[in-house]
Amino acid sequence: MANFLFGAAGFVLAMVAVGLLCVLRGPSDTDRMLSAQLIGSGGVAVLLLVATVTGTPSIVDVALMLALLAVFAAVAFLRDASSSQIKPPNATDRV
Amino acid sequence: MTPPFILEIAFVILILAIAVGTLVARTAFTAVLLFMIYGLLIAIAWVRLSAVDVALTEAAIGGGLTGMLLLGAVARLRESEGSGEEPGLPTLLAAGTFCVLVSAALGTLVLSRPEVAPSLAPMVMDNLAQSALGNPVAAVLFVFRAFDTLLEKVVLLLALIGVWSLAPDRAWGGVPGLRLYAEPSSILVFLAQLLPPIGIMIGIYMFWTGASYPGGAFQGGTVLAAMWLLVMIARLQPVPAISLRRIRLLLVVGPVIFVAIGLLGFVVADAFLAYPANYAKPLIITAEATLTLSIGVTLGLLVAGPPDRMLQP
Amino acid sequence: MTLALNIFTIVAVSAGSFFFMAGTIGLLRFPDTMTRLHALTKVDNLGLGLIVFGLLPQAEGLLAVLKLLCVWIFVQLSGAIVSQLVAQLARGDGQQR
Amino acid sequence: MNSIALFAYCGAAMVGLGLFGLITKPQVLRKILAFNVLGTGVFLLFGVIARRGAAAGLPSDPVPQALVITGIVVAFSATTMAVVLLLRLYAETGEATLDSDDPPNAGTDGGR
Repeated sequence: MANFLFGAAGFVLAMVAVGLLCVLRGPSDTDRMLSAQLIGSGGVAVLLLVATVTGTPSIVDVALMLALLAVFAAVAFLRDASSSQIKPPNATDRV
Repeated sequence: MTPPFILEIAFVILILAIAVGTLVARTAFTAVLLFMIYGLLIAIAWVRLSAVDVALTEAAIGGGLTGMLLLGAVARLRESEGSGEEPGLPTLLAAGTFCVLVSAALGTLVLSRPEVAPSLAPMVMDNLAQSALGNPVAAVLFVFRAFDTLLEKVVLLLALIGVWSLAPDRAWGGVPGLRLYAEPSSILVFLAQLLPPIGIMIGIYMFWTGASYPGGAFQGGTVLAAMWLLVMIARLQPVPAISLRRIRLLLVVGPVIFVAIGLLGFVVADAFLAYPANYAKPLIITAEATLTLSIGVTLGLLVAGPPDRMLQP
Repeated sequence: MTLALNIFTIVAVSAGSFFFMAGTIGLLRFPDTMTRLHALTKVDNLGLGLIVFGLLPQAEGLLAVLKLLCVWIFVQLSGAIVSQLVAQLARGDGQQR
Repeated sequence: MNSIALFAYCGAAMVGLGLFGLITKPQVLRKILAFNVLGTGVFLLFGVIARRGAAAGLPSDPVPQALVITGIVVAFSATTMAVVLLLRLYAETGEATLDSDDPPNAGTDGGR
């Protein structure tokens, strides 16, 4: 069982690596952010699998923390994207 | 070679690839995004190193708060992207050689071990019962090296003062220039109403469980800060002016109570930050609870940045 | 009994991993942001959901089960809301161009 | 070669990478990122030392762990400070790089 769950964790990690290509490829910033979210879910899954294999329940807390703050990061991105969409870049007097 | 070990090799290669990506990414946005993913993977690395307390801290800081801070900076710097010249080939080569040497030296040094690795773990375990805490890392943070922890909070406050002091004169004491969502969005408002109650519960859980299991004041405070920022970004709550008395009070209440308990140590025990035998746990919990609150407010304001406008009536 | 539970775990976790793969491929292959969003939500809901589901029999104690479910519900909720916001953003993008 | 040694090499490589970025990248934001990569590398090395000090029934020496937690907090404070300084620099000069000694006005047309 342990080896199977480790294998599953490895498989999800491989998917994370592929997701990384999506981050590099884009093409738009929104797509990159989506890939990052996917990697976030992958990280949560890996942690849950590792927590079960090693029998360390506190690792689930780390997964919980990641899940919570992944939303937060997504909101940060959406905030910047939305404000650059509404206001033209030269609306505020810069430089 | 066992299957987990092969997996770890792949994992380490992945981490290093992302680190390289962070440095060479074409746009600043991609670089920051990769850095956030890097933080996530580092948290998993800490789990593999059996340091769950550190993993929690890294997950909270590396992925969440640092990400928000840097993404905000990227959005503000958007026009200046691509400026700047890479140094020439000789410089690159020299720097590369130097860095490879540093890496090689570090790798060799860390592993060229004395036969028995030095460790303070037995000492910690011997004295753990006296600290009334079940989590050895929390015991080190709040009992054996409490002075470090106190100074760490002071560093946070100093950083905040540093950030504030970069405000233009006209905005001093005003409202931090946190970037908000462009216009009120009902979906985001829903998220900002739904998430904070759960988040605050998780924050309190982190601090409470920290006494016996991995967790603690700092991890809890980070979650509180994230929730507070979320509410402000969704425009549910206004960003407070930094001159408000209650904000200042919240910022210092944790460190002040910690210092007070430390001074109490002179009277009832025999040294600064020594806890009297039977009251150790309640005192530590009190200090931690107020610290969690103060850390939350401090981190939130650190991310919010320096004030850039006066309070509008 | 243990065998049955183990088989359940293996099946559910494999299925979850499969959805992770499907989602990742979708992210790579789909032509625009909206369809990629669709791929992402599959991973969040089904991929992670099935893995959590599969790990439940291996969890020790009620608290561990609750925490696992918490993680999943959490990712569900936030994923749904974030997808909404991204979709709104992507559509706004299209209209402006 | 075991998993502890593996993470030691990983940490050492991260320090090198971070240092390289810190030296060669002209954009300040990249320097801040590189500095953080360097920092996590150092923390990871310390984590390896902690892991090697496993004793008394603990999987890892708690004292270095506690120090690393403190370190992460301080590194975050420093990063915030650096980012705010960078934003102020940008607001004052319109530049977000440290690459040239030219007065800021000369750099705005993008070349020489």
